[in-house]
Amino acid sequence: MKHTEKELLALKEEVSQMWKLVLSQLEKAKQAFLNDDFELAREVVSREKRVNSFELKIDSDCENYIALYNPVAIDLRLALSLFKICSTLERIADFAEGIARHVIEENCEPFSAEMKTQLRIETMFDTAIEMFSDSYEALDSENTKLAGKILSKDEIVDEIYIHSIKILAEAIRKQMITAECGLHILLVMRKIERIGDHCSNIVEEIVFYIDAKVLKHHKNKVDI
Amino acid sequence: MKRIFERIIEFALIVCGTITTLVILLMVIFLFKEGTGFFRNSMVEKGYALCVQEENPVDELTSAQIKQIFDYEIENWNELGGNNEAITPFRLEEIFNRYPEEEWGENYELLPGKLEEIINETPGIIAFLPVQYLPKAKILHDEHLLPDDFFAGSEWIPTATPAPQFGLLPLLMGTLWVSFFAILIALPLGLGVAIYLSELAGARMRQFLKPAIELLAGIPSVVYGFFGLVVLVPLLQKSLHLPVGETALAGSLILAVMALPTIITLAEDAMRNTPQAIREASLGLGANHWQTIYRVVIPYSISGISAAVVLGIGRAIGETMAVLMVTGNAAVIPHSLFDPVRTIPATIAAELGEAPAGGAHYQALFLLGCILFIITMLISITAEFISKRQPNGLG
Amino acid sequence: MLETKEIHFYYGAFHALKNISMTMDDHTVTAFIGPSGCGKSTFLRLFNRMNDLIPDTHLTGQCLIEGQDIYQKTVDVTTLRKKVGMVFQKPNPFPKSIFENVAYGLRVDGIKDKNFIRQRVEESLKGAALWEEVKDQLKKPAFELSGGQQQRLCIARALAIEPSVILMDEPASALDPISTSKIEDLIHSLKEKYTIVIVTHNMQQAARVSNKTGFFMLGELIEFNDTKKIFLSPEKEATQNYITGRFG
Amino acid sequence: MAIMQKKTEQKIAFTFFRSLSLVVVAILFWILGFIIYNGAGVIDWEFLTTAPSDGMTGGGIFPAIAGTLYLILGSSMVAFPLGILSAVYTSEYAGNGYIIRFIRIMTNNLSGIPSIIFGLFGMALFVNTLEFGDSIIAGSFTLGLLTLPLVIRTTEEALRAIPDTFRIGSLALGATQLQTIRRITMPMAFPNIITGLILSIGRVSGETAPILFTVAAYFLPKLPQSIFDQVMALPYHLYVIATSGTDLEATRPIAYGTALVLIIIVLLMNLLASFLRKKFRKL
Repeated sequence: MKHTEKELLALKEEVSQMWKLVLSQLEKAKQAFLNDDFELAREVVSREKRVNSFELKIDSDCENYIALYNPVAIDLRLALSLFKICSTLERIADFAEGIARHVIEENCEPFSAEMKTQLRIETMFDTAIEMFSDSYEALDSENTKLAGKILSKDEIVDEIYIHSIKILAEAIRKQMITAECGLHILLVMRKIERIGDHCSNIVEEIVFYIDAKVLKHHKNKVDI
Repeated sequence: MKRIFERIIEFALIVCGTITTLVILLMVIFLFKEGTGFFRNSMVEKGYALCVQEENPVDELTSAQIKQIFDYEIENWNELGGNNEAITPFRLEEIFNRYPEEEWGENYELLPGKLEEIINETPGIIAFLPVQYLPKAKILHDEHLLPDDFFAGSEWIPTATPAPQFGLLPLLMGTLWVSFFAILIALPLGLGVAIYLSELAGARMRQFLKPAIELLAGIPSVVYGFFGLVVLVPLLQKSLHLPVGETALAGSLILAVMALPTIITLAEDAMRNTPQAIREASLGLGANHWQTIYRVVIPYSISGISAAVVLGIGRAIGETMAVLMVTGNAAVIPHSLFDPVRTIPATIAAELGEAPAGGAHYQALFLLGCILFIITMLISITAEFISKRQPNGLG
Repeated sequence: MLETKEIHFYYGAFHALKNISMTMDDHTVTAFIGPSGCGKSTFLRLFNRMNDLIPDTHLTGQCLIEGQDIYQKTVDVTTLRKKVGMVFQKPNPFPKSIFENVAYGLRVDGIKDKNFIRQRVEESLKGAALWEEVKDQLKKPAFELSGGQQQRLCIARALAIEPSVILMDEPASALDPISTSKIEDLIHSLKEKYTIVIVTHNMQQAARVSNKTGFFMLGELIEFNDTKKIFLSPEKEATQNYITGRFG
Repeated sequence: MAIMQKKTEQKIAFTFFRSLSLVVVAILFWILGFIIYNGAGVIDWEFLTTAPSDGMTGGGIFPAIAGTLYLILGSSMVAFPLGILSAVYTSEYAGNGYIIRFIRIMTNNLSGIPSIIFGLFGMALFVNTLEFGDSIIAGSFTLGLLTLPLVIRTTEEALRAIPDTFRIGSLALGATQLQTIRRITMPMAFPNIITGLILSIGRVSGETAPILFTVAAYFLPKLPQSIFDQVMALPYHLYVIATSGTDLEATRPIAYGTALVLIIIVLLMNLLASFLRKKFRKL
């Protein structure tokens, strides 16, 4: 294998390491939130530093790769995609940390299981995580067929989020939960919704890398 | 071990280089030593002297005057700045007619006495006598040969007695005459062929012509001479109704053929060196092939062509055998192309065998060698100088 | 380890290298870049004393290989050159067979053992990534190889005498891009065993193959640093101008 | 109109050059043809292997052929080693010092010096000063000196034609300069050197002027016993019987035969040289 290819593969490998780390952060944040697990939440917060250092490392490797090897065509698209994906991953990890911090900082009563089902919060978590791991799958297998599936999942996430506002407003009005706690939950759900958006961005980058198509700000991206 | 071996070889190489240089230097030194020795010879043949009466006011004569006296061309002393008195040249042999052999004494010890008598008896006498029998009489001051006698002398009669004539002019003129006409003939021919070869000839024609010209250069000069002798000389004699066919013209023709390969090869090389870009530029401006040749190629390569011509002259001047065989070898200043002439190299070749080593004649031939050496040296230096000049725009 | 201390070099009166001190570690690739006539090739040639061949040159300062000053009188130039191999700009195989080209250095060294030579030739050709292409035609004249193959043959030729340092003077500038990238890959694999110093006109090449890069200008070493540093954030403005093409 | 004129001009000029070339070729064929036509009938085995007889009017030219071969051999032994080694020294070792430049100028100009001057020098040095007398050794030295510049020049040119990259490549592999010369430079220059040597042999075999006074004998039926003996030589023999024979009618055929033999030698040398050149080029 050529030397330059090796360099690029190493870069890709680093990104997938980071991906796995962020995925586990997400999973743990979900568990911590759903089970009100303080320990797990703290773990997520403390591991955020690792994600950040990962980002710095990949950033500089990307810079070096571009500076030294002057990549063109697919190599250049991959390097640029990885560069952007890397910062997106860091954002997603930030959200995971944010969710974990909610778990640690709020003093709300754990809300009822009925409420949880009504809010479909677990589904939302799962969908977002699925999107995230599917987009990894798409990058790893360089398969853009998954893109449409992932983007359509984002609509589910959005729908759950919009729906949750009504449910939470209703619950606060009925004083089933305190307004403060309700807002906290909304913020968490808002973060999950953002994770979904970021996953969409990642997918767009992957499509740019593999098919050299720009999907950003397109209306009908789901049709891909 | 290996080191030492290498050092030895390197040393051997240096020695070889040095030997070569030394040999070359030695050659020049030898030539000039022998050649300049010529001027240390006296005018009168070695071992002889010229005597006149004590009263004779003339102290010295030039070499040419001595010769004219003994050829009876000068008959009165007043022509030489002396008294009005007829000159009586006297050679030792004439004594045989005057005195019987018994009177000379056992070992010719009486001979000087008798000679003195004769000198005293004959007022206008000039006697050419061997030094060992010299009588008491006025001995003419015997000058060394002067550069004037050699460089401005118009006669080459090395065997004349008592004063051999070593005049360079007839030989030099002969050489230049023959070479000049040779180049006059060879130049258009050679340049024409060079142009043809470098500009017009196709690959197959070149493949045929180049070896042909190499062969022309390779034919030994003695073969050219032989060919000239048996073909050219009778042909010239018959067709031009000459008394003899061995003339300067025959020499020039043969030399022209011999100088051709030099001129053709060098001029062609020079023309081929014209960059293709320049030719294309000319053709691209609408000049045709011939215009490109004479307006671009020839001006560009003019220095190389001139060098070729100069070296061709050099070849012609130095050529010996062919000229020796066809020019008739008369050492007189030529007046027309149809006179026999004699060139410097031919003189050396023809006479060196007869000249006793170390004598004036021998050294005169070496001096001729020096002259030839200097001429050819000048020619090669000129050629080198010309060919090194960069082609300029002035053409 | 190669080291120079306050090197000054003159061609006649021309001051070609000015006060150059640097250190190159073992098993690294060091590249020299800079505009034409900046002295980078001259500097490269110091290490196997190829500049000795040019008359009227003059050197001050020290040039050390593994701590030994190679310009001392006691140093044998041929021994030095066996230790410091060199590859030139244009491939220059000898007009001999492929085999004899590689064996040349050994034969010159006085080695007669045929088996040893054959083995070493094979190793060297493998080391130069040429063995697979030529193993069936070792008797063929080297001139019949392609340009890139010839250059790898020249590298193999240099490897055969087991140098510890390999100097490369624009080894790929006469080659097409495919051959160039083969040579570059080869340089990467050679790094494991040898210390490599390469001069190149092609900045990207320096970036691709080297660990450290030195930028020369007008006989001075302007900047010497990690290649990544040089190409991402050079310290000197001159370096920046040169590598970004804004030079001059 | 102007174009037509230009075209005619070109046509005339080119026809002129073409015909000049034909003239030169015609001259060559005239000379060769004449000598071959007249000489071919003379040459037979006997002509080549017997000595002249009947006051040079009969017999063959064997001693002259043998003498020329001796001279070729002798002069080669002088000029080849000295010339080749000198050229190696001047082109591979020596720098551009004054001495080297002087040698180079000397050898360059020396090749333009007329052969008769070599004859003069040979006679003065070898025959008279060193007292070799008219002998093979004096003649060989003289002819050797004559070809020395030629040998040096062709060798130098051959060596200089080899690009420096090969030398540098070899030196960079730790070869010494001598090893480089022996294993790289000389083998590469060899074809050109050898053709130069062959052509110089061709030249030696035809030279007359330098041997006139150093070696050549007018008539000597026996082969030489030592290198201090005189020999006959082909070119001198031709000169003598062409110009000073007693019976021109009887000696003419012998002269033709001798001339033809000389030409054949030169032709053979030229052919050999061009054959070798082609053969080596293929390698």
